[in-house]
Amino acid sequence: MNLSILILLPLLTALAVLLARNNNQVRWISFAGATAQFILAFVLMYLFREERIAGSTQQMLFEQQYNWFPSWHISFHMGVDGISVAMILLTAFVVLAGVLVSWNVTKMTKEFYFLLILLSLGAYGFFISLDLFILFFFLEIAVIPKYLLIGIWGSGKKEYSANKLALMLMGGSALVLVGLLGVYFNTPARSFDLLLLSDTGISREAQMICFPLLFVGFGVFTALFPFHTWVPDGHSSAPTAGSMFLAGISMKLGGYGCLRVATLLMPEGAKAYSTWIIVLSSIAILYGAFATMMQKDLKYINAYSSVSHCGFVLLGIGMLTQTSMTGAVMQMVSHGLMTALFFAVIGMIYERTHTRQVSEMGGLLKVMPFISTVLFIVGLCSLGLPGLSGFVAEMTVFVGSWENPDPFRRVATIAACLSIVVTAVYILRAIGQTAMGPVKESYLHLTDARWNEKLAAIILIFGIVAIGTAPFWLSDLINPGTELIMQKIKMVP
Amino acid sequence: MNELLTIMKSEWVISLLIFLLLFIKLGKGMKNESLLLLIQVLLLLNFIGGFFFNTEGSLFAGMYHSTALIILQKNILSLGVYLISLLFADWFKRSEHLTEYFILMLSALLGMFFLISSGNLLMFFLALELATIPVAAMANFDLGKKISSEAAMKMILSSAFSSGILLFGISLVYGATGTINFAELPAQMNNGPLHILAFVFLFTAFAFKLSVVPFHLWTADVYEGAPMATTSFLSVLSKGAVAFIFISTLNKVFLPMQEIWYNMVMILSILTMIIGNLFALRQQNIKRFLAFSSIAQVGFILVGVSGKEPESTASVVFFILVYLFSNLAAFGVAGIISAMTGKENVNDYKGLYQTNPFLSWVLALALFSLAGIPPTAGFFGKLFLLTAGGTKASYLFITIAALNMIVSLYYYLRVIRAVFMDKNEEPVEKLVVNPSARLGLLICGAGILLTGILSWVYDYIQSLC
Amino acid sequence: MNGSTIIFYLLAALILGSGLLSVTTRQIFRAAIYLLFTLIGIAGLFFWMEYEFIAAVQIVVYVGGIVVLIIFSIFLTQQAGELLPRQKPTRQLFAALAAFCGLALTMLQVNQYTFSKTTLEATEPTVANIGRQMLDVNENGFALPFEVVSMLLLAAMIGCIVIALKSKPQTT
Amino acid sequence: MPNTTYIALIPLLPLAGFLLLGIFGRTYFKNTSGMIGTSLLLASTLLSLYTAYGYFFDYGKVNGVYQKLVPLQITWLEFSKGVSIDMGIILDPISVMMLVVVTFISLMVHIYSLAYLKGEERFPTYYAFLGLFTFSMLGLVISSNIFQIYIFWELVGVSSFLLIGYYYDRPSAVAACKKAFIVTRFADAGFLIGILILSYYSGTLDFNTLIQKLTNPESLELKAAVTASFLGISALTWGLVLVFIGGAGKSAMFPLHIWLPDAMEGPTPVSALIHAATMVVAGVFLVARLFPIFALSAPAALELVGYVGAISALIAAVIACTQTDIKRVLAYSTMSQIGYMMFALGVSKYGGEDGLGYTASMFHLFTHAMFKALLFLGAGAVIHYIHSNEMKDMGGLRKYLPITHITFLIACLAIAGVPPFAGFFSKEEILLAAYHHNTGIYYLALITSGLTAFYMFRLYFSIFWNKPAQVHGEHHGEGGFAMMMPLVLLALGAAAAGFIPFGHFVSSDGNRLNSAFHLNFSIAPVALGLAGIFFAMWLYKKQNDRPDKIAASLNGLYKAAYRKFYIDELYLFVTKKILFNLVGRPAAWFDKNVVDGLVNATGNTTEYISETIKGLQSGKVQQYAMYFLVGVIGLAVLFIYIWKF
Amino acid sequence: MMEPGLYHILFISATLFFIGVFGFFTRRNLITMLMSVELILNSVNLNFIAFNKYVWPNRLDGVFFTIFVIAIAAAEAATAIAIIINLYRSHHSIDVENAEEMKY
Repeated sequence: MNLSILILLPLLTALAVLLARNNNQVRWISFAGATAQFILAFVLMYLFREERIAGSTQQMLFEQQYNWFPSWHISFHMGVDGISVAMILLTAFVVLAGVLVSWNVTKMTKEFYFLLILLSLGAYGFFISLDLFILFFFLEIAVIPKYLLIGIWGSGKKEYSANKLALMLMGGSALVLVGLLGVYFNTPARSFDLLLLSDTGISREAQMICFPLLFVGFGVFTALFPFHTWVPDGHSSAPTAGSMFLAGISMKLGGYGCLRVATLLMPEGAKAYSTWIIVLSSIAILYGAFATMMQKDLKYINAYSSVSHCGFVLLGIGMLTQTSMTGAVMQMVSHGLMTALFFAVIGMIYERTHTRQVSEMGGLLKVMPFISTVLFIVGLCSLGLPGLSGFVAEMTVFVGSWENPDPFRRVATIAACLSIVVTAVYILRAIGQTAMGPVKESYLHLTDARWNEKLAAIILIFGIVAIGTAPFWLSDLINPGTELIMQKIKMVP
Repeated sequence: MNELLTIMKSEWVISLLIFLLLFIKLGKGMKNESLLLLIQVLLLLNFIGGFFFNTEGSLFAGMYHSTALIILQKNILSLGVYLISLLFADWFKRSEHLTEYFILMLSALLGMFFLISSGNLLMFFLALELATIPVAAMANFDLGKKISSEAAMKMILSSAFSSGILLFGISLVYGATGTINFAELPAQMNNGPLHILAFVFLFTAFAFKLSVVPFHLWTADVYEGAPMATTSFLSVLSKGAVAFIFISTLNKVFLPMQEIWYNMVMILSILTMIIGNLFALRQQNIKRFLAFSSIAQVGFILVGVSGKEPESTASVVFFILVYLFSNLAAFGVAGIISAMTGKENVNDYKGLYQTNPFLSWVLALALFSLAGIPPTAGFFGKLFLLTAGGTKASYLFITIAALNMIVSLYYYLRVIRAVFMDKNEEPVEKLVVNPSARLGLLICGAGILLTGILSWVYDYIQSLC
Repeated sequence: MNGSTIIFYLLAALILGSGLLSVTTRQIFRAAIYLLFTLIGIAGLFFWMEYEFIAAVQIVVYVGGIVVLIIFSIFLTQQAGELLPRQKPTRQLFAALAAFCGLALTMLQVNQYTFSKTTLEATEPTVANIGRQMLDVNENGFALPFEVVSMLLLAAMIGCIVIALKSKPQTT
Repeated sequence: MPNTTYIALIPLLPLAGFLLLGIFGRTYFKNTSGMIGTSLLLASTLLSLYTAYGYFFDYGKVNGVYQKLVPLQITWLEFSKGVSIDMGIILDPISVMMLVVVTFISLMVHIYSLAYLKGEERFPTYYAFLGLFTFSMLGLVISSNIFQIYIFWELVGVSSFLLIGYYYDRPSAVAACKKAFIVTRFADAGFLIGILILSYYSGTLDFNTLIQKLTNPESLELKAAVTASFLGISALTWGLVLVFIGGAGKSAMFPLHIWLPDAMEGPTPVSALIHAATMVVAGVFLVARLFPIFALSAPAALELVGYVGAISALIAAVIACTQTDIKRVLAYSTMSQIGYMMFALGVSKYGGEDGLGYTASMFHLFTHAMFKALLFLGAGAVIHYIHSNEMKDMGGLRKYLPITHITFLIACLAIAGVPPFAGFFSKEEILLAAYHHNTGIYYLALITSGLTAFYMFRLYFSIFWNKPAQVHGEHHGEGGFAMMMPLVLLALGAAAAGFIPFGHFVSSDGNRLNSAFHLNFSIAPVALGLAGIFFAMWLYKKQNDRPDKIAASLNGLYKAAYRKFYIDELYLFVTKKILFNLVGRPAAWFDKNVVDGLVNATGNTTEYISETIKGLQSGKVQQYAMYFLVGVIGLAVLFIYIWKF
Repeated sequence: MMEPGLYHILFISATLFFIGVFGFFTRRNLITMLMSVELILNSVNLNFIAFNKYVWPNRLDGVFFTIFVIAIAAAEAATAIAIIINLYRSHHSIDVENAEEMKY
């Protein structure tokens, strides 16, 4: 399969959106584009599996390389392994749902969809690039759409949040940039090519410097404590689809980067700094969970819980066992779907009740059974109910983390395990106060979800349940990728 | 004699244009509109012609030399002048001294051509003056406005002072080495104290023209007071030309003093980025804002300068090209708004998007490019500068540079926010953009979008270095 | 101590003394006159160094041109017989300090450096030599700078005309 | 072994019901959903009976020992080599027994609910949830993998949550379902860590392998698990204790029992199914599942199980004596009875006669399911009639609810251990086991057994006697066939189940265990039980002020018991005061003010500096030149004198 | 006193240079500032001639430099004066302290 289609398709969609004549056209074009991308993602997965079953053992499949800035040894190098395929699938899900959920955005519709699709373009590009330069290119491409989405279509203190988000993410990518340059100049190859770099290796001294730069840099995207403060504000101010993309896709860029770039290229660094990663991510998990408990705004609840959940991603990476890394990737996918759904639901509720304060709602189950049911599902997924994706991912991380007998890691794992209790507390509080309880008089006339919202929710729920009930397809997809990283780590003395 | 014509072709063309304009002026028969159109066409022809019939070589015993890279640099500058003639059409049309303005501008351009072709210190000095004094006059072309004269005064006095410093430095170099030829100098230079002193004098003159902190203080005032066209000429072309000669001088003439200038560049680069950013943070006037932002940009250029050849030259030239598009687009939009409404404050831009989406998008693109956001060319430009700097630099230096990008993003976003997000009861009214200005903005926009992505632009530049 | 030396020191005293006065006096005409003296002193020094042509140029251009220009502009801009405003003492102090530091630094470095005269054959600074080289395009020729300067003067002239001669006084 | 994959259908049929009714119920099966759910479950029940028959009488026994059969196992998620979650079915005596119990009780509840919840708006949802619960519970009991059990464990928890919160618009129900979920969740975290420990040392998650590895004294895994220690306790013990915490949470053992009484907010049939007969015994089942490891490798952990069970049994019984809400009384009684089962396991040994406790525990589980479900359903009938849970609103109902009255009485006799009802047999075995192995527990159990009889008959008399009969409006009788049939069937079970020779089928090691009947031994508990009954009769048969007087004389104790020994308050204190105020609030504050504050401070500092240095740009060209010169001198000095090359 | 030579002239020129600089820093009248600039440029001329005479008589670089510097000085002075006059027109003052409308 030609991977450039993955980039070209959103690009064309975006252009088509620009050329569209009215809002309806914009919507349908975006929807068509997102659907095509969705199908494409599945096709990609199918072809990928076929290749693997056919016995292809290459690290990356469907590799393609075009020269781009040959003087810097930059090439447009694309390729996917299971991890990327998983992330691409995630992106496709979230994008499609996001497009559907935004169906009745009336303010500057064209621009809105254009930016959404641009964002997805960034994500797709990021996940398929095998050249660090391009990776970085796509990483940054997504920052401004986020800024504008929040700033223009957001709510609350949107300018502040948008600024904070853009600046912190830029800060992260600035560190990434320095790290990348460090990598670039510390290999004999003078190359940005991921595969080449991972083959040639980087000197230990350079790893000691570049690993933290890259990890923290990418970590900012994944809400690494204490660089997570853009998350609550950014997510809560963003429009629905914006939050979905932010939490569902954008935060995953960081996790993917931590794994694919930082850890794969610099196993020694990863090993040396794993203690720090674990400390920070455990703090994020627990602290995020406790902070969530005190939130009163639904979006803040989900945003802080994202901090906590993304902590699992980093924890999984930091534990440096294959299972934990697989778990980290699964957690990325799972959290992406789940949090996107959560934000979608919050958006639906907000659109109807015009409040996001938990205390002001009640009994929504009565007036909007569909939306409330989705809220239940996503809440249960968030607290790790078996059969939904969250459980699978978290358990994989736990089991993986436990594989390392070091007492310190044990303690961290136990701390992480305990967070599931706190998660239950805040999720149930949120659900209990919104969906359950006596219904408010003024809500009685409210309506349930429309077709587009239902479709969006169903798509995401499908993803969540598919992972939750049949996780093996996902883990089979991911495992070879993490295995390779593990091999690198194991070679470190 | 034929050689004299071909090698110095671009200078000849510009001189011809100057004289042509002089004749037109003396003839006194044309309306501003048609005259402007004529000038635009001529400048376009000049730009296009710049790509043909080029000969490399050196003349006047090495006093003048031309290489493919220099020709490219000249073409970039020609393009800049052409764009300026397009973008500020509104202002030009109302100007009483259109011809004179262009004569001065072309003289300055001629000075820049000589500057980047110069092969000895005398030529360098003269060309520098030729590229400066007319610009000072150009700064005063808003004749009725006090700040315009103030700006011109600040510029001419400061540059006279800096010329004095430069000349003193040149005299010391001359005294110490006995030559003023670039070709002979490297053999004579060393790290002796007097050489360092002389070099510092010379270096600061460059720094002054490039507005490197702490030699930058004239910049903002002059930018603010001068007419928009002059400001953009100053900020893009003057800076570009000086940067071109700066990097080639450092790498050719002062090669023996490499460690010294490397560290000097590094220190000043950090200072420039930080100070430029800090000042840009709190500017309200869009020109002043762009002035400080361009100071910060110079800090980045210096990062590229500090690198190893040929990457450093290539990245700097590429960045100047990108910067030309971006900054001209920004100034172009600001110029259109200023010419039509007289509004120059960032706050006046609030709600611009509702009334003028085209201008807003171009402005946004330009600012993103300046901030180094993909997929604009500015991203590539900045990245290549940093990478070029990385060939030599320490992590700390690059990290500081990268972190400064955040601060700069902050203030660029401030404008973006005003344009796209802030509500305004009385936004700038819907403007009818002059077609030529529109063309100019479109060219800039296309340049911003394409220069980076089409990698052959950079590769072409790199191949010349 | 011979006559040449005495003349040198006299010239030096003239140059520096009137130079200093020219930047310190509070009467602007006097400042211009002191400047004139300095310039003449420098011309004298050129004579002393046997660079007659340069001395002549100095006198023609500077004394005949620039100083006259300056005096004219003083006429144009100066209100009747006012003393020049005094600069703030702190500024004066810092300026003096900075200038002195610069001077000290420069002299220190210059004096530490041994300028050794070249052994190559000398080219006499005669008018003939200068004139020939000025228009020569080959080795040691300065035709190109000459052209550049002429362009510069042209541009400056045009600029001056536009700015100085023709403007509607608007005080906004 | 014959092909037994059809067993998978047993849990899958209810699941199908859940999906069908959950997704389409509201639109398509508004009225028929009850029948759909019931018939699916009926199929399930028949299948499990068939399975039980097949297992116990056909292929289950090899050489006189009941085998652990795994007819189906698929890898669901592989973590690493050997460590994988397998979805499978394990057939052994307890799982088969549980299959029968769960499907049977669930079927009864399904039928009962047809009438009980008739006309409810969320009728389809209710049946969907019931289906989900049954699926989860069945999945739990047939789990072949410790992680699988955890998965279904959680699912059971959530279906319990959903069912308790069925009346979602009642704040008390919402609070109750949250409480139930969170408390059990807390315990589950322990379970999870326990699983992690066990799986790490054994290198597997599969029950059979796990048990094999951790009970074989020769195996390296066991040695590693025993030698590794934390706080002086071996890793294995830790693991098992943590697993037991999970079990204790679900089984409402002290001190994790606080959710159970509140869970009575759910519809009464649900209480019967989940909080009496099936789910709450999951903890017992879990311990039984891992019993070989407990008994053979970590007796200390088993001892803990015993004490926790005994204490829970006693405390619950005491509290039950004071409660006035009939469902709460039943809830505490449930807790007390589960305590019995727990300590029965705790006092048991592995294999042979010493394994009596194990058998007794399972036996009691079995009988308890019958009579407790019956009690709840009976209580449901009463509530259905009275529309109140409070004892004071009841009295003299025996005339109006004759069938309910009789069946309730049977159940009360059964639970009080009056021969020849089912409870008698199982309880005797438990007491016997305790007597042999731990006399302390035995005496606790004995007291509890007396108390049990007392509070059950207090309940019985308060409902059916006490006050003179009152007519409660124009009433609909006892609720019809759908409600009465389960009562009768269960009453039959409660009366007769004791005669099943349970030891023949279920024992700790699969061998046949002949339970001898010791008449002498039975005298004490039966006497105590009868004493309790008569005391209750004396106090409550007629309306009088004796109970109040006694309550007053026992003021402190009574009040403490009435307030459930303030355990709820303690929890409230821990969660609200400590977790929320001392952890959550500071964390949120810290985030907002310190972490975020730092971010903002960076911005503000930058702006501040920017404001401070604006004087550099003074607008005075002379000053600019001065800075210029200073820059020149500075650079020159720096590079000539300081930074030399 | 010593025989006057290169270093003497260099001293004179350097001193003159910094006198000019001092004047540039302290004079408030724009025309006097311009005069200071002339001093600076002249001092440089002295340098060039002195170097040409005492160190590098082989070529006339210094001489030519001086000539061109004089020319430039003229152009610069002319432009500056034009600007100053213009400023005076709009401003009625050529005090540099009054020309600081743009700052910060």
